[in-house]
Amino acid sequence: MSNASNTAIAAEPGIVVRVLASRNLVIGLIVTFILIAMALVSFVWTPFSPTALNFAEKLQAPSLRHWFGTDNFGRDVLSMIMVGARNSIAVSIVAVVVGAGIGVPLGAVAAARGGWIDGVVMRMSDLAFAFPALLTAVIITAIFGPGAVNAMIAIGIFNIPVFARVTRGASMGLWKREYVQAARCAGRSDTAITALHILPNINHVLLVQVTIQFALAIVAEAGLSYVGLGAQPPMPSWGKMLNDAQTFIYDAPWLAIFPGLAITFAVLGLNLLGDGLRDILDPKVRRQR
Amino acid sequence: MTQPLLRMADLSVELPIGDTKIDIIANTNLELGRGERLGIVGESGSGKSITALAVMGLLPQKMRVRGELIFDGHDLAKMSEETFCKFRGRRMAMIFQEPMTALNPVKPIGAQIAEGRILHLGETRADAEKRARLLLDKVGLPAPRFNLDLYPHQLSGGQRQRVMIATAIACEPDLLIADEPTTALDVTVQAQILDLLNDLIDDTGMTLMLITHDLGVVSEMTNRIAVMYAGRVVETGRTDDVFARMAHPYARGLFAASPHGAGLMPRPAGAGRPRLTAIPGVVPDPFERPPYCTFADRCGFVRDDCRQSMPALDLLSTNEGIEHRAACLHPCESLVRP
Amino acid sequence: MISFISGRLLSLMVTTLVASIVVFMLMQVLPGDPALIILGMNAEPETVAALHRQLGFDQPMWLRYLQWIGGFFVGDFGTSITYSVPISELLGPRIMVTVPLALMSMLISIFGAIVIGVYAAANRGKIGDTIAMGIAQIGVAIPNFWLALLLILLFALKLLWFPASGFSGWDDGIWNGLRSLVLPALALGLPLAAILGRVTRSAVIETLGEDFIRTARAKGLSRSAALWKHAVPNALIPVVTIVGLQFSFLLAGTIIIENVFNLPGIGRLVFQAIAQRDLVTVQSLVTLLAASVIIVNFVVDLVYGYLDPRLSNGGH
Amino acid sequence: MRSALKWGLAAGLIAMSMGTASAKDTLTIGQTLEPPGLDPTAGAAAPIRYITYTNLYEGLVRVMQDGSVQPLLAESWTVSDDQKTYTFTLRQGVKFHDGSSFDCSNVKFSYERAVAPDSTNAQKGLFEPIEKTECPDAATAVVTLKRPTSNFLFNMAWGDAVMMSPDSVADNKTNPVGTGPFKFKEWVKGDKVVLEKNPDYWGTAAKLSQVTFKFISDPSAAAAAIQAGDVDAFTSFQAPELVNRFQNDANLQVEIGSTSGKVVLALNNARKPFDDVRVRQALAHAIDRKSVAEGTYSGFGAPIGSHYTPIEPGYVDLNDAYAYDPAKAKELLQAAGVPDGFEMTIQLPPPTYARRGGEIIAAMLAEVGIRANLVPLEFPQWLEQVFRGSDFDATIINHAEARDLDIYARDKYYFNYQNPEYKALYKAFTEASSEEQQMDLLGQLQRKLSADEPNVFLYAFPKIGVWNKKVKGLWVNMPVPADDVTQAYWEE
Repeated sequence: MSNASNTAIAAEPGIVVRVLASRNLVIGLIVTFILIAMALVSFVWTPFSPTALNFAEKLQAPSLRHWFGTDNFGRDVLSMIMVGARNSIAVSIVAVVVGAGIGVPLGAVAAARGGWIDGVVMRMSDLAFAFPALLTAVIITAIFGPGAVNAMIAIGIFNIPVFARVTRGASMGLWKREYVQAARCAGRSDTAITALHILPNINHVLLVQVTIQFALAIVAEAGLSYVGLGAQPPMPSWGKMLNDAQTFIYDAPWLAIFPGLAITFAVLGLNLLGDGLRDILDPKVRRQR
Repeated sequence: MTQPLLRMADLSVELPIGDTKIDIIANTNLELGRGERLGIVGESGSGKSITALAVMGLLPQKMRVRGELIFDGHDLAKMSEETFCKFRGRRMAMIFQEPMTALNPVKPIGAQIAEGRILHLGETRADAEKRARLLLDKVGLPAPRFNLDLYPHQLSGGQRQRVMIATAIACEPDLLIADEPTTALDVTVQAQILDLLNDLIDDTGMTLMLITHDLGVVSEMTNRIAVMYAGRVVETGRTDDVFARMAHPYARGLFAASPHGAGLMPRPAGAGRPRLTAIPGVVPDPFERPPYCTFADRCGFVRDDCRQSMPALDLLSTNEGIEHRAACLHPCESLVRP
Repeated sequence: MISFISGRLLSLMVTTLVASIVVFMLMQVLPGDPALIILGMNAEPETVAALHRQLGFDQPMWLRYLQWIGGFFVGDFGTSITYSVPISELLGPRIMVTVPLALMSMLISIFGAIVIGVYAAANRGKIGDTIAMGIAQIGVAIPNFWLALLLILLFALKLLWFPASGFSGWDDGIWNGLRSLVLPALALGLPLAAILGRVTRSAVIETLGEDFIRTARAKGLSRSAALWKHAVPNALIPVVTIVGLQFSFLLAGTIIIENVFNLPGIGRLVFQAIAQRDLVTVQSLVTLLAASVIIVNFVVDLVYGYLDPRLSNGGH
Repeated sequence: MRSALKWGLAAGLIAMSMGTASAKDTLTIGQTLEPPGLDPTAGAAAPIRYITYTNLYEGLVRVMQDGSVQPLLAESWTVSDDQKTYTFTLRQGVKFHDGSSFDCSNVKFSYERAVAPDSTNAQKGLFEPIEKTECPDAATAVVTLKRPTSNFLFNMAWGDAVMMSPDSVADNKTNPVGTGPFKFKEWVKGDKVVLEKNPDYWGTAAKLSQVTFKFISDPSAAAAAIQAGDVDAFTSFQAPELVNRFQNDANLQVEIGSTSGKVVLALNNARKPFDDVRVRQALAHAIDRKSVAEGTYSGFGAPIGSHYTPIEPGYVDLNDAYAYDPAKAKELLQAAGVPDGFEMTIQLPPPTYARRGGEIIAAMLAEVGIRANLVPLEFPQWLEQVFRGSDFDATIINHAEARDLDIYARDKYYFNYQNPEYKALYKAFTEASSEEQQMDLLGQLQRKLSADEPNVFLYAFPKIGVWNKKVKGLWVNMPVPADDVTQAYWEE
């Protein structure tokens, strides 16, 4: 009969089917793949050197030779964007790893122990949320000096409370479940329960959060380098390219357009990936569809 | 008999799924005279709520009505949404099953009761709220304990259902549809709400369409009954007549399965409390309905010809001008109760 | 209720206090000597030392903290090292830029979110929904400072509708002032509107499925009347929560956007103060910003209570 | 919405036309940075001087646009034969803006305040030679020096040596009181400082009734403001890449001048391998100063061969000393024992010339095998680490102070150049009695620096002036940080 009844009868469709069924996920995967591919290719090949100066070709509009034009030093914008992808990805990966690496254990402990530990962790994250993130990142980089590594740390610090809250929120309910209580009665340590029962059950939540934070980290890195506190020359970074472009916005608008497109493209891809993952992994969302 | 207030003629409600369409309600014929009280009974999924929603024009967006649905001379099935809005709440009103969620949590009850009058009768907010005050008194929620500015969460379930009733009768509709109005309530409260409805209908002469699976409620509240099964009316007639005969095996099974109905069933002398008898099997999925008697596969009295064709809703008798019909090739002849 | 509010106020004070300590400590480890910046490259060490004494840097750290925070809570934010004027004096005119900017972008984001979110929800599954959510998806991904550049390109350089940057001041008339804030407010507000629009859409879709919407329809309300009168007010509750959460993003956003548009607001002042090591100004402003985030979240809780009567008067 | 936009446009146009149509005796000058205060004796920031120098405050003498020293509050002076006593005859009838009158007591007060132990004068060193200041009568000031100081008059013409009144000195940061042809009207923080004509001025009255200094840090905003006529002049425009737009604008005049600022790649002479003169010379040959000037300042800065600019007296052109020659650079590196180059860091303060210059120079050094890592620093960190701490390999910085050859003679200065010959030459220069002798020694000093190349001298920091064609009397060159508007006027 109809296909609707078929899906109703069929058991959970296979993971491949579910992935392909989510338009968000497919587009997100493709965009993310292009982003990563761009970064990887830039290690072995870029159309031009992203650092070599060539005043003879400065401020050229996009052409067949320079697809995205050239900047005020005559550098090829496309090459710079390709290498800039490296920087964005690297900063974001570290920022997310720092955030998740510290935030998830904190959240898990808060959920497992409750009481004052929970209180302290949550108040600390309240406090962190009270500071405008960019401002604190600026202060942090002012203390440690600008640069990609410090940008990673500054952004990572702001990921900690996010992951702590998400982990705590998702695992609180699990601790009340019978099987967890049973494991507890059986004398399992909180650490073991967290590893065996809690984390496996919230990993889809965390995975989705990772993609969201990854996207946010790309924006944050761009913001920091835009104000001159991110990766430093000669390493190209998208945010710095935008900042440099600003004085040339009358004469060379392409300098302002392509790096911004790159950021938007990357963030869009990761957001779609996150939405798509949620579509296929989160049972609640799946039921609503 | 004068022109009925509501007449369904060959009414079907169809749901397109993919390229095909399925009938959630199939070829239903039903009339409802002014001042009548009709009970519609059936299991969940039998289509009784859909019938009510079809009358109100509040079917889920994808569902379509086929056939005639005449309300006071107007064919609701062909009516524009705009005109329908003028009927809803004004000429016909509905009380829902779940009082806890049927009221808007962020609006005071007074405003919710008055809303219909402002909309349909063009009253000012002040006039409408004055009227809402009277309505609250009428449904047993007197001032000052029950002020208009209370919010739903400040009321109990029964009180909320009273607010719902006040909202429904605010514009003095001709037809009141009550969809399981007491199911979600405590037993003690159920009786109070039913009494309230009874009194209000007596006072106003409204026509009632009561949808329930509680046979006791039907027997007390209605004078006519329609038993629905798998999207069709399988038996209809005066409440007393139907209760007395239960010509359709499904009706009989339904009765046997309910505490109220079981009490009505004959039982051997000396036997204790009657046992409730579940009907074997489940209501067929709308996708899987057979092209013959839809109850045949669950029927204890099934015969070969039951699986040949769809039985028509045949006339069994007429009592006080109301026909008793059943859609069964082999209706039960014996009276359950003399 | 009163005990609830006073409890919240207390925790608000404590959080602000902790925030102030954190900021103060950060200032102490911030490398760079404000005296050296004031005196420049030809300064003699003894001159620097003299300025240090004048600025009170020779006092112990805890004393400086207590003096500062004591004044802070009675509205005396200290004296700017760079400008030698009370910080409140620096703050005044800048608040008149940043607060209107934040409010305008907040309005843009809420208004935009409701329009796009409700539209998409009402047309759920149709092409309009897909387009609206596609736009929102892109809007979420666009960094506000880039949007700012695009807006400048289009509206200031091509169409000449708005000034590319700068702030003409309120003295030139409210309209001129607002005009210079339109593009910055759009740059800040639109990406937020996209985020909020997605939240609004799912909130409205969820409420549209509620029983009370059917009740409203049964009363005779048209689909759109039920949507606006019953679904939207309920859907606003989660939206307001997000608005509150967005406030600190908005503040962070004003900092960067004020720099893009060269607006003399708080964000630029903080930036400048950090660059000039005007430590007192930085610590006062950052603490104020943190306090305002805390306060706004508190206000959001109150608004939440107003929108959702279930929270404010607790039934019986 | 649409009509509202039109409305806004109309309102904007009206406002603009009103701005240009109004009386031509007010001037709005755009500036990149807002001063931290308006007391030039309490801070080094150049913007303080732009606004206040000769406009608000006056010293005994002043520097003219051509770099010459002219009398101001001192009508005339005599110098003793031993070059140690300066006797100034003061102008009569000079009043401060608060009405108090100026006499020798103000000279004594101002100079003694600058040398006092708790002085926070940023250029305290200028006053260091002063032994005492005496007032034989109200109209005569006698300044006695510890030793002959040939730059003394020029130094006393700096913004840091202006005359102040003890009654108003405490508030001068926010409410400046001087003797100049303009007096302070208001300061809208973050926006503008407004000066108005001083009707009681002792000398030639200012031609403008009001001057507004408006602060616009963003170059594109500044460009838009001057093209729209929101500001009449930008005397020191900071974004050279936008200049060609002004040159195409019929209403605007562009004047490329020079400041006395010297942009240098400063090297830590105490650190290996920069302690080797051949390495420093190799760096000089490896860097194409023209390209650096091109890339950082659109070629507006004139290349220099020593720590001296063409607008200062006694300038010697030493540009040919180190032609761009990577091969020569490699030879020199070989000779210095580092044939394969080396790794170094360049610390970069925030200004664009430094950050961009760093990128360009790093690329050029790479050609000769020197791997330069760029470390950008905020200005406070730069001051702390590079300037005060001397913890650096190389840095790019503009030495803005005029005639500051003395920094190479100091016992301790951040780039650690220690050369007894140079010190001796400098001592001879300060004690030289005749101008001829001074000029000769100035030449020798420049040549010595060029030969030793303690730093790689890049180019003279240009002054890009953009103003309405009808505005006259603004400075093209800027020998000292100043925005002298005392003679500015609108041509009819």
